[in-house]
Amino acid sequence: MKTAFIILASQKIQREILAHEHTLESLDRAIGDGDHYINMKRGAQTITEMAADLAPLQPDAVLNKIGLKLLSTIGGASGPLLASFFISMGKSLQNNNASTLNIAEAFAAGVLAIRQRGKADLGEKTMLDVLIPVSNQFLLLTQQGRDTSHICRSLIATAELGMLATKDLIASKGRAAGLGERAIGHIDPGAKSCQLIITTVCNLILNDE
Amino acid sequence: MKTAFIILASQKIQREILAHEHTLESLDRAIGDGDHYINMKRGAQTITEMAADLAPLQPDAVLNKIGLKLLSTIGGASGPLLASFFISMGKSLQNNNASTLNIAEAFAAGVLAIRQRGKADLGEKTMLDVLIPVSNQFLLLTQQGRDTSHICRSLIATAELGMLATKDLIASKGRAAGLGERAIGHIDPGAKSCQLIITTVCNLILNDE
Amino acid sequence: MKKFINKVDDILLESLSGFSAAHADLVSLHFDPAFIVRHNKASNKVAIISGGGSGHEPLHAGYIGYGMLDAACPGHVFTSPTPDQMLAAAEAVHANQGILFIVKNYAGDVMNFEMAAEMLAFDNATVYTSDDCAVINSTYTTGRRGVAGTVIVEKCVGSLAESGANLQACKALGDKVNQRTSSIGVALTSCTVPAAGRPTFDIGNTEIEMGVGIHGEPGRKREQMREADAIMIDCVDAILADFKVKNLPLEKANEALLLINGFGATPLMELYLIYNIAAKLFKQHGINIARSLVGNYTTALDMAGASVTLCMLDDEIKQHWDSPVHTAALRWGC
Amino acid sequence: MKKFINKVDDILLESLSGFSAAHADLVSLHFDPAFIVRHNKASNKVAIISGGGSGHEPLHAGYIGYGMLDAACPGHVFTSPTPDQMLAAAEAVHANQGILFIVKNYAGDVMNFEMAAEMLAFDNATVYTSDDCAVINSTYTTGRRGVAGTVIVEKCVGSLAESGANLQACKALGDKVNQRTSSIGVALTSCTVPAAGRPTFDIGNTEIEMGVGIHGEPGRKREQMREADAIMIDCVDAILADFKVKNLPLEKANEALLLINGFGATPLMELYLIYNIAAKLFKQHGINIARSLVGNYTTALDMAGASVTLCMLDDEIKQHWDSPVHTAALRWGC
Ligand SMILES: Nc1ncnc2c1ncn2[C@@H]1O[C@H](COP(=O)(O)OP(=O)(O)O)[C@@H](O)[C@H]1O
Ligand SMILES: Nc1ncnc2c1ncn2[C@@H]1O[C@H](COP(=O)(O)OP(=O)(O)O)[C@@H](O)[C@H]1O
Ligand SMILES: [Mg+2]
Ligand SMILES: [Mg+2]
Ligand SMILES: [Mg+2]
Ligand SMILES: [Mg+2]
Repeated sequence: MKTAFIILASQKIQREILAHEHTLESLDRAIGDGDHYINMKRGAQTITEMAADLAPLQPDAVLNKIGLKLLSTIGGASGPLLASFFISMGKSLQNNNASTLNIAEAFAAGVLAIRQRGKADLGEKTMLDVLIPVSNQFLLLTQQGRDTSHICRSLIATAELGMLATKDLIASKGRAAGLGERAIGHIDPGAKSCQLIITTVCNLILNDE
Repeated sequence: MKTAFIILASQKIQREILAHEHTLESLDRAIGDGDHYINMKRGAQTITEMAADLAPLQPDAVLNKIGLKLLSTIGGASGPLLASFFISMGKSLQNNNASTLNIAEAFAAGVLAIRQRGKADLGEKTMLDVLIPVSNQFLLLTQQGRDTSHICRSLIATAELGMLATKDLIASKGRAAGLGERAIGHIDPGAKSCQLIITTVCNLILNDE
Repeated sequence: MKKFINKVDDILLESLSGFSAAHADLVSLHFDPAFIVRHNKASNKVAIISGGGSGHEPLHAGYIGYGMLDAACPGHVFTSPTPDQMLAAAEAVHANQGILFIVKNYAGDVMNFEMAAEMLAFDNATVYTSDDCAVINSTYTTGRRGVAGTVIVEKCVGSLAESGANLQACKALGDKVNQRTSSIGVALTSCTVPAAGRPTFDIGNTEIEMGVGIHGEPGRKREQMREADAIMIDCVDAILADFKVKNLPLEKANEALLLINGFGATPLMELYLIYNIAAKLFKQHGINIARSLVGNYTTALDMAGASVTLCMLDDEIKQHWDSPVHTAALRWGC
Repeated sequence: MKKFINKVDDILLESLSGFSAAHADLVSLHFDPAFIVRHNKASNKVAIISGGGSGHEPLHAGYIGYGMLDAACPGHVFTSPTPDQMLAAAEAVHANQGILFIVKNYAGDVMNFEMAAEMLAFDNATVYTSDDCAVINSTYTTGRRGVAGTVIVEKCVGSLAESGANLQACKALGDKVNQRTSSIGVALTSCTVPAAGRPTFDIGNTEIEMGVGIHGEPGRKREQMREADAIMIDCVDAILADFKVKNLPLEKANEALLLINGFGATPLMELYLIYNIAAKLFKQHGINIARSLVGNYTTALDMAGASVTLCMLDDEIKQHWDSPVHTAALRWGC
């Protein structure tokens, strides 16, 4: 993973988020407070604006910087969670050469940070319903030595499944936790945006090849 | 004019006002504050509820009592104006036998009281645009010795003309005075309700004959 | 129409009952006729009575208490109270120094208070408030409407009365404050009179009513919605033009009170935003905002919108604005 | 969406600028990161800091001042502030006795304040408010939402801090007040987040959302509009049921504070009307309303609707509720 790739990915992610304004906004309106799109847009924009500052840095420092910046920019529930993800991922990449396995482990470290910060787990109708299966699958396929394009295609599918699975869940974390049965039938906005991000990054790698 | 007639007329008037809810309300919504129907309805209802108390009294006392009651019931601009009308009309009928001429003169006294209380005159887009021409015509026809049914038919027509004439006026009194040109095209609500009342009373006399 | 009500006919008395129960330490409510009076009135002062149609809460009952009103007479929604209410209130609060009525300048209020004043056994005088400059001075108007500036008149006159001043002095101060005060309102939506059950006026999704009255009366004109800066420029210009007409001197040193008043459905966040704009604009015209009030002080039921009121201060007005007041809706210094 | 705004992105800072200009005697505003602090802070007291998403005005900045908060950190509309704001505010107001954060119990607020607390160099503690009983206690919830009861917590804790009590005592009182307070809200219309530009939820002309959150989150259920009496019976019942769950004793002598809070677009007239109903209903259940507050204290932008909050008083809470307070939105005794 190169810094240039991270910067490019952040631009693609921003485009993707902007393109999904209606979806993200509607989902959070349905079972939250309607600001998830705005929060994600604000976060994405700040990161792309940092491109020049990030360019000279090593990937681990870039991720750390992105995390800290998101922490002071997004706010809400997604802010500290995504920030923790990037900060922990950066830390995990500090003293290694960022092999695919290193990246899979760093991703897992990021997801663990989210679990700890949010005191949440699989099945609670949050972004973790995308992130945990993706992280597990990522580690597994890497350990199995699968090639990058296989991994990417698989993670795209896993993210999609996880995202869709939130639809039938009752929420036990986050703003939708108050809704009980009324949350059923709605995809979790954070799960949707994480799926978008993962898909974007994977597609970027796939097209790169 | 008999007390029984006044009581009967008040019931007919109440029915007529209730039947014109939409008209009266819309007119005051357009160039006022929307409460004229409610005010008139409240006034009419209080009077019909007084029937038993009024029945034993002489007409002049009845009119005075109606005026005082309206004063403490209607409020707004129409309250003190209509109250002054009835009180003055009652006073004018005190020491006479309530001939048609006495009644016409009493009506004129009532209208004068409205002019004084409201500091208004013909052409200011108020109830006076109905009341002044009706009063003048009433006096004239009575002095000419016209028969009751002629007078009634004529007053109905005069009231209608006066009411319609308010449509093209700019208001210089009452709530619509602030509107300038924007008041043009709307009939004055107070003029409309006075026309309704006069028409109702005249029709009652005509049908009685 | 969705409102927290039981029967339309009971709104007023139920709401007043709630008001007097919530502020039982300050006021008590009388029925038949309806009026609200202050506890602990002084035994020797001019009694200040106001009143008017309901639907403008906290005006007027919310301003009963030490340093402001002695009584308020609430009419039906948007309908002037009747003279018997004023007479009963006067009877209850007179304290041997006469009665001063503070009346918003509407035909209905003027006539009903006038009739009460004519029937009243006590010395009395009336201050008519007419701060609304929406209605451009013209041949076809009996007078300007009294709107949010009424709060400033009631505060200052109440303070002066509390200090023991006589009826003439109280009336004079009221007239002076009114003269030095101009307001203009903007509606984003209509209000809905409960008994009518539907909006008083229709207004499009991109329209505003500039110069609207506090009963939803039409104003200067129907305009297209614009950004807050542009709307405030028009409001500030209207007020400054009115000050010219009134011949009020505008000098560098001039201090003013700026009241941004919400009509009922506009959130505080937006009121502070327009306060910020209006204060800056007045400053550009050499007017220093020395005192401020931002909130729902003279409402029009559930109308979205706001009014801008500027009162040119002098030492006397400033002193009476700053003096202690203890009412349901305004309280400071005690 | 018709609102008094310029650009959607500038709303927050323009509104805060207006707030701090209108209350320049009380507070000052800092940018980058944004926080608002009180003037004239004591040099030796626990500093009380609150904050949260904007759109609930006057919460929280309106409660900065003597006897209440020392600072507030405003987030974007309905979005928790970020830890750097809390750190900067703490730096500005700490007065050698530690920092107490008062945080409404939402995932976002909790996590952001938690991260700030972890990074903070000073002694600190946090009171989480969770008075909303709309979300029926169940296995599938992390916690209840903090709503209008937060105002009562801030008032009492602020008073205790002013008296010189230490951090633990302040936290304990905050937790106690929160524990003894229950709220439930009803929406008649949705709010509109400015950046979203359209209503957060759709609601029919004859529908209400019972148990709505102060961000327009869905509540217990969508119901048909009913008369105010019937709605209040459900609200009062929900609160009493919650008190049972919380094991709060309900005895004849019990005194309570009743707060009827408007969500932003509901007129005072209606708020007093439902105050009247709620107070009577509680009385029927043996609860005496000894203190009252009626008005817009914790809003949800331009949502029409209201919440009912009951706080069971004891001598300590009553004393700290009654003590002098001088903020933009609550003021008495000074
Ligand atoms: N405790 C938690 N753990 C993991 N994810 C969470 C948690 N709480 C909320 N989320 C995620 O955050 C998303 C909401 O983010 P956002 O709308 O930006 O913040 P907020 O809920 O504060 O308005 C939810 O859809 C959910 O995926
Ligand atoms: N000064 C006046 N002289 C005569 N009639 C008046 C005057 N002012 C108002 N009116 C009449 O009163 C009517 C309005 O009555 P109403 O709606 O009941 O009271 P308000 O204007 O106080 O709401 C107007 O349509 C007009 O006919
Ligand atoms: Mg959200
Ligand atoms: Mg009217
Ligand atoms: Mg009226
Ligand atoms: Mg949010």
